Amino acid sequence: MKECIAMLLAGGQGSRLYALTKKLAKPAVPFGGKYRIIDFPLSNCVNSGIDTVGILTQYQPLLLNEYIGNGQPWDLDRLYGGVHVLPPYQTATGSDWYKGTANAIYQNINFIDRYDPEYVVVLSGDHIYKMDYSEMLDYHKEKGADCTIAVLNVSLEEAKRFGIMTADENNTITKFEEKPKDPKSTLASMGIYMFTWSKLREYLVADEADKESSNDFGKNIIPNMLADKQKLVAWPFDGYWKDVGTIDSLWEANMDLLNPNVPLDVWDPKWKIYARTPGEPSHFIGDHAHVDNSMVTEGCMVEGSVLNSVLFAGVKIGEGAEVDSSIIMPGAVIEAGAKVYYSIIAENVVVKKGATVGARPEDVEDKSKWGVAVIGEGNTIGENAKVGPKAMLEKDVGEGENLW
Amino acid sequence: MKECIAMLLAGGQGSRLYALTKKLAKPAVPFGGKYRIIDFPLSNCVNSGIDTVGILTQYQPLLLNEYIGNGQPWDLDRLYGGVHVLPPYQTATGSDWYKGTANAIYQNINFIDRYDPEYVVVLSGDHIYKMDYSEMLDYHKEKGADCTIAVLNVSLEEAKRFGIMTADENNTITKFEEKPKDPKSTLASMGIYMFTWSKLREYLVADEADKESSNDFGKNIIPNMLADKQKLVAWPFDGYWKDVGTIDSLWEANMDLLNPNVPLDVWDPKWKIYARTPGEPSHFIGDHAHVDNSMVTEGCMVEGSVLNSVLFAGVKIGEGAEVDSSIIMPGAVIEAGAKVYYSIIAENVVVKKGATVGARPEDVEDKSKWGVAVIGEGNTIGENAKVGPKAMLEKDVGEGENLW
Amino acid sequence: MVNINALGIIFPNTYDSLVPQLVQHRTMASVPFGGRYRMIDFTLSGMANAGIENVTVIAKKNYHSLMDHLGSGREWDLARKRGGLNIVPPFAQNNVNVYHGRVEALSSILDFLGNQKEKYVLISDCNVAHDLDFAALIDAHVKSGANVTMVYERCEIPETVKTENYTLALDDNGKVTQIRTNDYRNGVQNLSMNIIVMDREELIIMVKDAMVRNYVYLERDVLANSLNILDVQGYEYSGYRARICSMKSYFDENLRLIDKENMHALFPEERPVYTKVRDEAPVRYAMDCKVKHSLLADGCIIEGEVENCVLFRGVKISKGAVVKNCVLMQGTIIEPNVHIEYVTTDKNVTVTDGKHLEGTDSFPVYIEKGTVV
Amino acid sequence: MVNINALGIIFPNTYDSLVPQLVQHRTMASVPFGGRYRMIDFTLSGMANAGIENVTVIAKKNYHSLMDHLGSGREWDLARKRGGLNIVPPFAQNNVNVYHGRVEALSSILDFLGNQKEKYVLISDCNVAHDLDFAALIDAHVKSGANVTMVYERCEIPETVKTENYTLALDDNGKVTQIRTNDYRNGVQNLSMNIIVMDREELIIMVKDAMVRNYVYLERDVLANSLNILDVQGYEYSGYRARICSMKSYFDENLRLIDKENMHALFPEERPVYTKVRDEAPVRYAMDCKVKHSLLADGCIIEGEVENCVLFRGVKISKGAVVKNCVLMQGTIIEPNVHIEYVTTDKNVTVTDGKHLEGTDSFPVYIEKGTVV
Repeated sequence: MKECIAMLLAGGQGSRLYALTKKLAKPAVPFGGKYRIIDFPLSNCVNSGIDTVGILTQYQPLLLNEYIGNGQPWDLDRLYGGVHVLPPYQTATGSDWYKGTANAIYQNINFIDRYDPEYVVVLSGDHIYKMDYSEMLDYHKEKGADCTIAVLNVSLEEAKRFGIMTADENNTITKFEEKPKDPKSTLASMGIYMFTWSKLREYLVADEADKESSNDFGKNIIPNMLADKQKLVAWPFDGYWKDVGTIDSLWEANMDLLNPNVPLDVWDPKWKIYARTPGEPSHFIGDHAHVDNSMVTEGCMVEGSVLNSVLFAGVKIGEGAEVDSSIIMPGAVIEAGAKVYYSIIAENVVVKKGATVGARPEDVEDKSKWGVAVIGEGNTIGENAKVGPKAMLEKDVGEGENLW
Repeated sequence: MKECIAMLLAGGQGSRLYALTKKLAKPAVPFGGKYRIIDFPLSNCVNSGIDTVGILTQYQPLLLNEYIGNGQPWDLDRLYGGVHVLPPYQTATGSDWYKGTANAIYQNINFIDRYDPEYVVVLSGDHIYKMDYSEMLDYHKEKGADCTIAVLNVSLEEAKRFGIMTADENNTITKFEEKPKDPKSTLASMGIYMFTWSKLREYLVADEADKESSNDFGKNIIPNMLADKQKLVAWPFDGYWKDVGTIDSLWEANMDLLNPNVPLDVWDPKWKIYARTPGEPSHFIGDHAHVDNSMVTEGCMVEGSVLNSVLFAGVKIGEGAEVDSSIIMPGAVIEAGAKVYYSIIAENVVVKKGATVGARPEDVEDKSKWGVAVIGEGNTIGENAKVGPKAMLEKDVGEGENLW
Repeated sequence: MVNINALGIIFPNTYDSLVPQLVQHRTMASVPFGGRYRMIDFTLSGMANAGIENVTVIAKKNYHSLMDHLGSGREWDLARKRGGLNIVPPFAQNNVNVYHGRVEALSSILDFLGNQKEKYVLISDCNVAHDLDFAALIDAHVKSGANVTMVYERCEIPETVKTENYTLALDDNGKVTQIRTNDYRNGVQNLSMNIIVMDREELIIMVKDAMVRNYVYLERDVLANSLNILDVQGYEYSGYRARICSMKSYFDENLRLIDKENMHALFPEERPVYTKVRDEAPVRYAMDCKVKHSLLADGCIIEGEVENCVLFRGVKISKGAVVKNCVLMQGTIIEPNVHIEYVTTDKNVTVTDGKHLEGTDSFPVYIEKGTVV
Repeated sequence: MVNINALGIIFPNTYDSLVPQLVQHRTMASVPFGGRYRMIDFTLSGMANAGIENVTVIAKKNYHSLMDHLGSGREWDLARKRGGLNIVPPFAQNNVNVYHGRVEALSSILDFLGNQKEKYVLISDCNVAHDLDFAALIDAHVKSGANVTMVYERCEIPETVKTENYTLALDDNGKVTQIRTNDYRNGVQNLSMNIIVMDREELIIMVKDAMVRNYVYLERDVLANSLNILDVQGYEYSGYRARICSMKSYFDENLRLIDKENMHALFPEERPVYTKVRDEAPVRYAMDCKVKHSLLADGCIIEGEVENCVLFRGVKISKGAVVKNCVLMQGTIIEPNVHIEYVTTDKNVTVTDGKHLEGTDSFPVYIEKGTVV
């Protein structure tokens, strides 16, 4: 028996990340120099003492599967428990892809029951944050709740994009609205639900029987529980939290790591973020290199200038190259004299000599045309080619081509 | 780079095993006291020096997945390579369940390409045999074959149930027929194919493009290669081999283990069969027990009589109980005075005091009514109840009920 | 949410001297027991089952077989990146210094102890196989508010340990009022099982203080003299236990296990005993073999007659052989027509064709590892 | 299909005496090198990359840090049920007996050697970091048909090893005609790298014979005297190598690695060097830091100025500090406004606020583990 196990929803294709998720499930997108997005919830689990995690996925699971492997990097290779990737499957009576978040959990009731947990915490695979779920569980038990929802205080403007709670002075939730046009509160759901399992199980079974349901936690399970006067409680969280579902938010979250004033700290030895890493040599900083306010990791060779940027494993920055406010993913090469500004350069991209990708906002007159440029995995930007800001490239660019 | 990797087709529901595969994929069916069927091909792989295995499955994978886990019991937990369970998945452009054996491999071309193998051996998950695939590979290389098929000499009568090859004096295959009515040869395909990967890859891609194809190795890939005059070679095998796809063959293969004249030896330290085992105490043989020509394993408590039978982990045989020519799967309990003849008792079945299951053939007058009785997982046979031969039970039987 | 708040420390060599033949090539911890286990399996599995995720084994000598048995701790689910199983060989340190008492042994890991996060420490030997519920023990310790909890059993002191034991005198509240060293009285006593629970930081202070004073034994030199200032609580264990304290008791305790009740008592379903996996096939009972009242581990092949025996893994009893009242360790081969009674064989012994060998109930014969008789 | 048909044997303590400060708490094998590696990583990864699946490390002393580093061998993909990584501590055996020469060390594992299935044995020390392709070496050995193949490099003999080396005289066919012990000549010689390949069963016979004759050193006492009856072949390695044979060479070899070409030579993409994973975050370059011509391992935080340095994992360079020509091991903390040049710090050294510390090119300062300056 396990007191509490985690179910991690990693199903989304993350289509708003375009070129970055063409061959990759969103949770497997690289983040912060040596991590992938899913490392954050997984590390949170193990740091919170949760040693059993089911990962629900159906989109491009191969890389995610290989990345998770036996769970050893997260100390989740356990004989009883540990981490398990759970794709949809066929049974004697039929088969289905996951219809919605609630249905994904429903289809894996057998998996959960095997551990006979008292509590199940439902997590998303696309948020960057550090959270001690054991504190949330303590709160859940203390309040005698059926479901506890982690909430964040957002601005009234932002509230329109979230599931918004209204709670009384005891933090008991009285109302829940998905993306309200006229928000009554600023308590936004973080998509982190702590359930008493017996209760959730009951609601999942009922929800599955309802042919009208879209089998979603936010749209069905939570409203149904609320309607039945189950005890739903809001657990306020005031740390760093970011949904990295868009190019802009992914870029921002990386930049937040470089901002000493933002409370996102991956260097804290008491709350390590674990990752599966390739293991490359120490990185090399050349004679004429210049590195300022940046993150650089194993296997990098830096001979140019790197400012306000995050370099992943094995990135090469040639002499005289300039990288500013950019994210350079594993194995990418920025050749001598190339310039990369405000860009996300995906894995194994090559930016050839003298090429330019992206632009500084101050260098763009029509601000509406400015934005973060993205080069998709494995593409090559030819010598002296130019790729403008806000670009979203999924193909090679020839020598000297100008795509501004 | 890997010289040779294995792809193991474990997809089938195994519906001819009825009650035994209701909650279980066929390769996960218990066999031989402490194994499951899939342990044989997996152990063959590791004993042959193949350290990379993809398992293709889409039916009830949860138990199989848990059973395989990180592959450690088979020494297949490798940093590069190892064993991977590969269910179907969605891609940006769509998704599909595996349509046929060839399609299952086709959908995992990316997985195979990652290891850049020269050769791929395609195996089935439902055969009991010990084979050194490295000898088959040597033969394949020596012959310069595009595909080498392991073949067994069968009787003309049996030949009608197999894919049958005709080969010349160099073992080059000249003809292939699936289940011929009038077999021209007795060389039966064992469903074990060694391919040169570049060649197989080509044929998989072509086969996928052919809308008429049923995407099956035996029906499409092999005939197509033959039609194109690719070099197909038969590799004769003369060891023990059995397809355990039916109740009778499963029962027989277990009995073969007890027959000193049958060349199926799981005690050979040079070719161990590995398995994931629960780890239970030494088994206990009571004062009045009688065990003859049988296999008994960890956790068993034997106080009755066990003859020509295979007992799995944790089986209990009460005082005065009689078990003859039967297979008693993990955790089953045969209470005092109960009788079990020529039966397969699935996991966690309880046969209560004085009950009878199955019959000896000599005790049945109408031989057409005789056959192996099967009790499905978790069922209880009530006190003094009677279940006749050839039964296929998937429910409890009440006290004193007579189902003869 | 983290499991139990205690770390474990195991001494694998204690009482080695009582079974000299068995520990020629191994420690007490790695003495084979009950067909497929080693003595340490009981203590280590008990800790794992209690949710202890951080265990240190402080070895003294002969621990190569122990290292091999424990490996990375995977079988006990103690192969962890943080915590997990940690074997400390005394010679690994620069100062070649084989400690004798618990104080010296513990002093070698003070830095390590200081860096751990667990509040309590559970210390144990491994010469007793038992099914003590360590979670309940630690729980009782916490609830009692005592400084130290010592586990004891009510029994007569076996002859061989009369010169190497502690007994406890207890008041009505279970508080220890006296710790006697080498108690030689007859009759039932409160015999210490050498299992204690205490606060980690208090233990560090206690060991540091004892080192300064040149004390050697934790119980005799420190606890026994501090009963006026420390609250030391007794905790009785009354379950099944097999105490290995002589070659005779080794033989007897193995045979005593051939009993349904005793098996259930030492191997309850809710607290499994883990051990190294060895990938042996099931036992093969050949045609016309005879086996009665015995325990058999996997990998055995039985063609002859076996009665009242414990057979470890991979033992072979050939046709025509008769084996009664024996403990045969792993890989023992009994050739055809052998007759043996009251014999303990160590690993890989072969008794050749037709040999007759007999000990007695009171003096079972022991045959050394690898011997060909 | 099984990979290469050889097992590996590594001696982790050879040449310990040449770097006494570095091996106070560790073996030569566990000396940190190149920012994130230990010396043994090069030899062990080389074996793993060659497809060797069975490696024995015969430890002598101080090997606790080595055990901790190697763990179950997982990082080298050597955590296997069969074969894999096996550490043999000399004291684990009953006879407390610290061997000195290879003969005695090998004699302690003769039983083990006898039971293995591999045809060849590859034996190596680990005081040299190199990128020798062991698969090609073994291949050459097999093709040559020699009894023994010895690896050498053409170089001047470093002063410190003039009293502890073998050099080879070779004929035109690369056959070894003489093995000189403690060659002290100036000029380029064929210096043995103490890496040899030979048949496993021949090695067993050779070691048994040497034991009977009371020989100690495999090369000096056995091979050197058998060149008339054995075909011993030389195999030249001419690639990049870092030989640790003095405190000065330790410092120099670390700094010499700060070079694109040298990094590529020692860490070619096709033969990765594996090491223990430590879950450190990327290096944080704070605003206005200055870093030039350096190697940095993960987990460092850089606020000050760094030039021509090798920083190991988790080093912190505070604001206003200037660090030049230094090798700073794991966990070194340089507080604000410190100025240091030509310094090697061992693990967890702290240099406090404002301190100035300078060695010279020819005499770099060494600061012991854990020191607070």
